Amino acid sequence: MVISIAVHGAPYASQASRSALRFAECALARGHAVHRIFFYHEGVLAAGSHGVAPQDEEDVHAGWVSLQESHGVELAACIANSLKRGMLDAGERDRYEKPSATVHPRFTLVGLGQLVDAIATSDRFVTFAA
Amino acid sequence: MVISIAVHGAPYASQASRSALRFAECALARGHAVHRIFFYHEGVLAAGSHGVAPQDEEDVHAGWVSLQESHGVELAACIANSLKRGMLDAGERDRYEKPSATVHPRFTLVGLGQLVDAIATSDRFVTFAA
Amino acid sequence: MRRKRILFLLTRAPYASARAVETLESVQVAGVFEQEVSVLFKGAGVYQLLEGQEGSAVGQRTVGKILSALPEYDVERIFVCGPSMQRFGIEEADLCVAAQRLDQAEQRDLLAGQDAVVTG
Amino acid sequence: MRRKRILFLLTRAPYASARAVETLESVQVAGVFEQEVSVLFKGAGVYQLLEGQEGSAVGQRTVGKILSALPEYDVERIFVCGPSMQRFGIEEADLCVAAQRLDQAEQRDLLAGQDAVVTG
Amino acid sequence: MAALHIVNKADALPDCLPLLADGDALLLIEDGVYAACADIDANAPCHALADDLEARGLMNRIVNAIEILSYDGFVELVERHRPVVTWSR
Amino acid sequence: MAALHIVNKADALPDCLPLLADGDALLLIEDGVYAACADIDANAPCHALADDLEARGLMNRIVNAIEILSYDGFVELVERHRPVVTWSR
Repeated sequence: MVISIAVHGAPYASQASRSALRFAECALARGHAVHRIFFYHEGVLAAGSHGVAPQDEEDVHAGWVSLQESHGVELAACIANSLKRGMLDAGERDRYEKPSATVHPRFTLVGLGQLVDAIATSDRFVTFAA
Repeated sequence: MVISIAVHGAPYASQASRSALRFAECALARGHAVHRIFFYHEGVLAAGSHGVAPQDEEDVHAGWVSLQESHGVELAACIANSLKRGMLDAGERDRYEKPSATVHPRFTLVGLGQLVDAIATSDRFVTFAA
Repeated sequence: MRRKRILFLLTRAPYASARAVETLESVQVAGVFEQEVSVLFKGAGVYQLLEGQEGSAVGQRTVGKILSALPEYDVERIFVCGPSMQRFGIEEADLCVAAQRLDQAEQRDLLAGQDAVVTG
Repeated sequence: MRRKRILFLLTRAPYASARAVETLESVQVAGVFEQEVSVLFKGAGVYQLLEGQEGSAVGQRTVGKILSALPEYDVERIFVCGPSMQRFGIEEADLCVAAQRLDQAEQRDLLAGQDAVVTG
Repeated sequence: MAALHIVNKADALPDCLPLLADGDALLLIEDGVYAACADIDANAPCHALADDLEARGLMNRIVNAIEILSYDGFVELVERHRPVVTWSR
Repeated sequence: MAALHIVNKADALPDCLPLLADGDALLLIEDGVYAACADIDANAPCHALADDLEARGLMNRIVNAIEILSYDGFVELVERHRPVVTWSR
């Protein structure tokens, strides 16, 4: 079965990112294809590469990066929602002349068409709300 | 009268930052001393220098910077809450070997003692919650 | 792209956050991509439909204006929860766009036919 | 530093966000700085007091343990809203720390004597 | 001195109302202003922030004796009350 | 196919309950699990996520016939239902 997932809440502000990560790991373990994780609204903040997680708490950003590295799952952050929240990849850094990218390279910034595509392409679409 | 203000919500996720900015501007206009704006919880995200505000919406981050430049108001973000959310000044960038600072230089990262000090030093303490 | 039945379930009031505006942007895109789009305003989401909004008063875009433009994106199936309107004392005359009022049974039927639901 | 009467008003359940933990960190600091600290758990905030929490199940610190350590920071005035406990079906025996139960009139008196209130 | 109670979500009002004491004031801001559209059983003067009412299209939907304030009026309320208590959800 | 209703805030449950149809299932996660501590008048099987119950100290406070699930059980529910509807506030 092909599953896509939306994440609406930021780490620390909501459990959405961690709940979605656990769900995605488990869906993969059960043999499903996780087509795309779409980070939307505050959810895009999980893509940030500058955070320093407290030592006594789970690092959800690192969990996403690790999931991508081991399973090739697409981590797609809404580009419009990312830009206004300071989440920039190298291309947007150049376009807006900011000093650095802030998004981890395992995440990609995409348009809302990729949200619609994820829904159209998948058998199931599961939202983790803020 | 000496007033300090706490901001708990992030721009775009809540109105807290904009409401607090308007309140601070108006308090200054009425002749009060605004001692410190303390950015707490998701509120610290207002300090980020990488955001690109939509053209048809108010840029609250720019509003804070402008308030600081024109009135010298202290913009203090909780350092512990900032670090985990990827808000780093030059010192924290170096300490954690990140590629760049993400906090605008008009903001300072401070400990929670500065929240208590703001309360102890001010005649009024007003919280703008998420 | 395959054509799916997608329901956007809008349950939050506008302006306290950017959520309403950001969700409506995906409604527009789903319309452009020729999906079978429905929109249901429910709970505090019905406040998005109130006439007379003026987002500039809080530095934001006006949600009511974005809603009025949805037909340009081929989004025509706009529904509102009747019990929620009643709870908040909102009449049909108070709405800024024409939305079909659904009771609970009709909302159940609407949900049952969907391939996916996007929560706003 | 001047000594002020500061009330921390904790109204949110733990774990859905970091808010409870982050607020309790400022309660500790206020205690260390010898402020006259009171803490009131109210509404969904009373869930912070439930015994048997285990934050590691969701990758977080355990709020109940942070609460139990508050006396080490000279924070002794810990109150809980009686009507909120009743609403959520929580008895005194369910709490992980000793908190003095206040009715509405007692909470009014508590508020009236404060210099500042920090909302959690 | 009496307290100012700021409510920024209508759902937070029920927690706040029983704690209003003599001389206290109530101020609705942000999503708290939706509470101005229904009866509020408060033994304190009620105010609501104009910007937030206007954004939401509520200027003509207010019931009750609620005073509409600018930010200037907001600051004035803060001058006259202590502590300032914020109620949220 | 019937729907899966995910509730992540207890306050969102009243919006959801009237829309449960025959064959639908209800899953409480995150702050939604607090609803497992009171009667739920649902004409659908109710589930709650173990991690979220355990974190909050609720394992011994559940009333009713609520099935406690791991994430594995969560994925299985998603396999058997469409659409998946998330209710929040």
